[in-house]
Amino acid sequence: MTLELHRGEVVGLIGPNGAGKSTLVNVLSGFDRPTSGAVELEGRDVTGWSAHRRGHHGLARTFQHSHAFRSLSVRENVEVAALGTGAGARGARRRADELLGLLALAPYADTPAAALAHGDERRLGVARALASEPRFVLMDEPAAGLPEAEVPDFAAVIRSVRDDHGAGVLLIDHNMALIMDVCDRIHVLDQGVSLAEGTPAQIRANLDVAAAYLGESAVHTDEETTA
Amino acid sequence: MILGILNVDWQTLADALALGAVYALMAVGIGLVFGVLRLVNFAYGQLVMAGAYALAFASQWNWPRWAGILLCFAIVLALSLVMDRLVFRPLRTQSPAVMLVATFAVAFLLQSVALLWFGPLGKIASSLAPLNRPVVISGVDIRKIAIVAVVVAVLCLVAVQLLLARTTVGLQMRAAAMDFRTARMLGVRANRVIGGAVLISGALAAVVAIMLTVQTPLVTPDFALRDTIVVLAGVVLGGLNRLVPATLGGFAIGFASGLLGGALPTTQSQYLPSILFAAVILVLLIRPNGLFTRGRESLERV
Amino acid sequence: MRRPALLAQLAAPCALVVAVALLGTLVSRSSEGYFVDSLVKVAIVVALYVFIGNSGVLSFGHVSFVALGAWTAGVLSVPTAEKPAIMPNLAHFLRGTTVGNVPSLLLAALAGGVFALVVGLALMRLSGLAAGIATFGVLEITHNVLRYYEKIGPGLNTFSSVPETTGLWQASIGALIAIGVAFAYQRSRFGRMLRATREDAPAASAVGISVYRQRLGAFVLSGVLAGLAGGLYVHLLPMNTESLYLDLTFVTLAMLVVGGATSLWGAVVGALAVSALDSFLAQAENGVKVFGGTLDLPAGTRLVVVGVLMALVLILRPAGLTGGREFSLPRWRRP
Amino acid sequence: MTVLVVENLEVRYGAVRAVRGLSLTVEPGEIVGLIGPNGAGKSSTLHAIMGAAPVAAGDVRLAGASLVGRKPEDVARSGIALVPEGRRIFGELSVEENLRLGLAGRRSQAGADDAVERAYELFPIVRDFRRRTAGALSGGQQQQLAIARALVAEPDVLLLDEPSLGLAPRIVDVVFDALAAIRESGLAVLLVEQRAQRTVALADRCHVLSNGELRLTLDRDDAADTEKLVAAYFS
Repeated sequence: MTLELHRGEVVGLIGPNGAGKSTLVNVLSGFDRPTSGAVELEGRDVTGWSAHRRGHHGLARTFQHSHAFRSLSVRENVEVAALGTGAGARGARRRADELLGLLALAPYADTPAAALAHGDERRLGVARALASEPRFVLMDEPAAGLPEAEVPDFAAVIRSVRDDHGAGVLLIDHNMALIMDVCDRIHVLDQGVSLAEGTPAQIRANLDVAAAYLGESAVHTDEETTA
Repeated sequence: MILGILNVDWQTLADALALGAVYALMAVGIGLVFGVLRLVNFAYGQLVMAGAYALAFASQWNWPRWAGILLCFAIVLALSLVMDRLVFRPLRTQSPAVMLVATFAVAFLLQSVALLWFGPLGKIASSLAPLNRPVVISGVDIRKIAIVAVVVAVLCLVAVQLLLARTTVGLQMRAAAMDFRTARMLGVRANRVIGGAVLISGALAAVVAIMLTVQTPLVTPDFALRDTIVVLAGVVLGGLNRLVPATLGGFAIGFASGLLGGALPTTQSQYLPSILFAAVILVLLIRPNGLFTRGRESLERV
Repeated sequence: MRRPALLAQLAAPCALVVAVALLGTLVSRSSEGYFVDSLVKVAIVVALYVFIGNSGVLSFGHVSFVALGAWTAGVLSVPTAEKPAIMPNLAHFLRGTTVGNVPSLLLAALAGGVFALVVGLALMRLSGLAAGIATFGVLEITHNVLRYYEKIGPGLNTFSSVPETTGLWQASIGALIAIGVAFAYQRSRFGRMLRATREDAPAASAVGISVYRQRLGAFVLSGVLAGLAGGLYVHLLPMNTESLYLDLTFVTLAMLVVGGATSLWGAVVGALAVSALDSFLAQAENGVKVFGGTLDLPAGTRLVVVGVLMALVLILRPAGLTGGREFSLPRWRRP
Repeated sequence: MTVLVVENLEVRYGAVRAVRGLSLTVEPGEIVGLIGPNGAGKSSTLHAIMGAAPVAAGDVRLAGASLVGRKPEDVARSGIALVPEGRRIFGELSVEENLRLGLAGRRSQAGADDAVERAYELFPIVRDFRRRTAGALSGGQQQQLAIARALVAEPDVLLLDEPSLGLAPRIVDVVFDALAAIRESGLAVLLVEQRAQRTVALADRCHVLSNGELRLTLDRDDAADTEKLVAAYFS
């Protein structure tokens, strides 16, 4: 599977459960090692790098489940992320306040992250990923469990990451409305294989994609996988 | 050849084998409970200590040998069940670190209780002392207990193995050690499986108490404390996730410490704990998941 | 966080220490020892807290650093004339060297820190049970070497003739230094990054934090404080290797857990609360008058009570008496 | 004669409401499908029925008796068997041992041998490989073993969590044919799937779940209506 992500674009990654999307994010961010193949970051081979070293070099990620630093305050959650990539104490504070504003989290700045409602917590994950001023952000189901009504605002945030920060975003989500809305390009993954690639309009029209989701057999290889 | 270098005689070798065998039993006792509860029982040595006191009191009261052994089993099994009920059960949902600290506390508690009730001076468990005498086998003196310990340990290991392999509750214990959640959803009763593991583990502690009191008849509140620490190191060294590696780890560290203790001159053998634990740390650095386990765990889990 | 609230977080534990010290001046000479001892325990438990509390990683090995600190300060401050009597096999360069009270404490802290660095460089790669057993191994090795290696100390003998300079003054200053350092550390960028790894290690490394480096930093700092505390301890009373081994490990861990391992306030409260109980029981073991009657407990009651207390707290209130939170005045608490 | 009733079920993990006010029923001899994208609350529903997920409100009843608050092992022993997601085979045990573990869910051990025999008949491959280590089986074989393991408990209700996940179409056929046969024997089946079309075609009715809520219910005739299915997923 080959995938390129450039700065200033949002690339969507969709596919049914078990398609290998989260594995891909883990490999890209350094939490898993690829069996074969390589990961490059701005021309440098980073396949052997640890997760925190990639974080230092402009690659940030969010997690599928909540990985908030629960007993730290919401502001500290973001500050720490800025500190982790070398910001000074004052700069980290400023950056945190900025991001809390952008993601509508300012009212909860001093509350422990554990007390956040689910939707706020998803946004905190994004704020934390952005704190390091990354050049690339991998978002693993950031909208999972987000109330429907909040999705448009969330889409605006992702666009602002692309447009205002110039970052490249890899977006995995099951919310098709969100994917179709914000992505410049979409990859469809099924059983670890890239099934299709194209603009949202092309993907919407692509029968293979529908088949992957709906379970028609024609598109599958006959090889049996022992997952 | 190696024996020649270390200048080991047959007596030392037999004693080392015996110590390894006893430690292997302790390792199984610790490993079984870890399997189903993910709990490292630091207080395992205090179960052995309680059993040893039972034997000491039985000798003091001039009970027949069998009655003393029976009392030892009764006390250790009862204490195991109480420990499970009062400590393990309320802690089941806590993190491994909390559980480890809690059993650390229980270990100290029981030791202090023994100190309070029985005093620091210790009692003598003498009823099995004749086993300490040597027999001569093809010209070599070997203590009877060394032979008895190895034979009993092998029998116990075989019995545990049969129980795990051939009985329904054994099968359920093995399944629970691999994936407790799924086992429960299949209808495997948690309390029964845990109770089974705790009881077997307790029975092994009683056996260990009997073996150790023969070699060290003086029973004090810190009886078996040092052994437990060494066995714990051995168990982690072998690989705590599975019973066989854990047992091998227990045997290996017992055998090694028996061998080194017997082979080194006194001026050096006093540093035996340092040598042993330095080796343990070294191995853990190279193989954090254990010496006798296959493969490596993945990186950090997401 | 607002400044007054922050100040209260530092002031409260300090005030507690000062109050204990002042109370200590009021009691009889014989009871004063208990107060001094409890203040030294505060220093040890705060040292433990710096690592365990902030990193969430268990260590059974910290008493090693206390022990090395005690040995360093002890060996260096026994008067030259008395060294041959209690330490006949002492290495040559130690035989002729004697330093004063304060330098001995500083060197104790240094020794603790260097030892922690050497140990930590290797062990901070481990986590979970492997880390627990490995730190235990460090304790075993330290205890074993100090016990038999007579070139660096009294070996099996008791450390007598160390000037008993740790009184209420020195102990409370030591405790306050430990608290101040711990507070500064936990507010620093490093402390906050380490706490992030405690909450969620994968997420912390995803934002660029090196879990290994942050843990190592805290380990060394806590080694420095533990070494200092060991120095204070050896200047308090004659001691041997057995007083710096399993019992002390157990009691100090109990203090941290009972108070609440994840906060400085919890560490201080736990150390003082358990000390108070422990001292009372120690008195009672010798017979003490309470409410007109005489309470005379059998020897050994202390550890039983502390053990029960620790087990109860772990089962009923795993976050400790303080809930693992920093001190906050009621009106500053958010609704 | 409704066997399984789920009524206004609400499942919460901390602040997350995984299932919101879900109601459904399953009758004997019926397959009810539960489909929807990842994170829709399908697995949470099954786990709540099994007593392995926190039920915040609502009720789950088996033949009239409420199951809420019961331990998973007690739910299993009262007549509900689960084929968990990812099969959850005990890889180090033999195939036969895996099957014997399923017997723990029986109300009585009498007739256990017959139940094992019937499971072998339904999935001959499980019998052929019964001496092998379960971990050495292919994904499809493991799936058959997982279903057989659930069936030897002779439950009234069979819950399946994405049995087709990661399987080749050929094997999915085997699994789905087996489900049809199981329905014939009078069991009540609740089938969670992500592959919608086949599920709709097999099930007596199919509920589409999204964001923890029941969105619409499809019947077998909707299987051919790809547009309706696509709409259910992509809107």
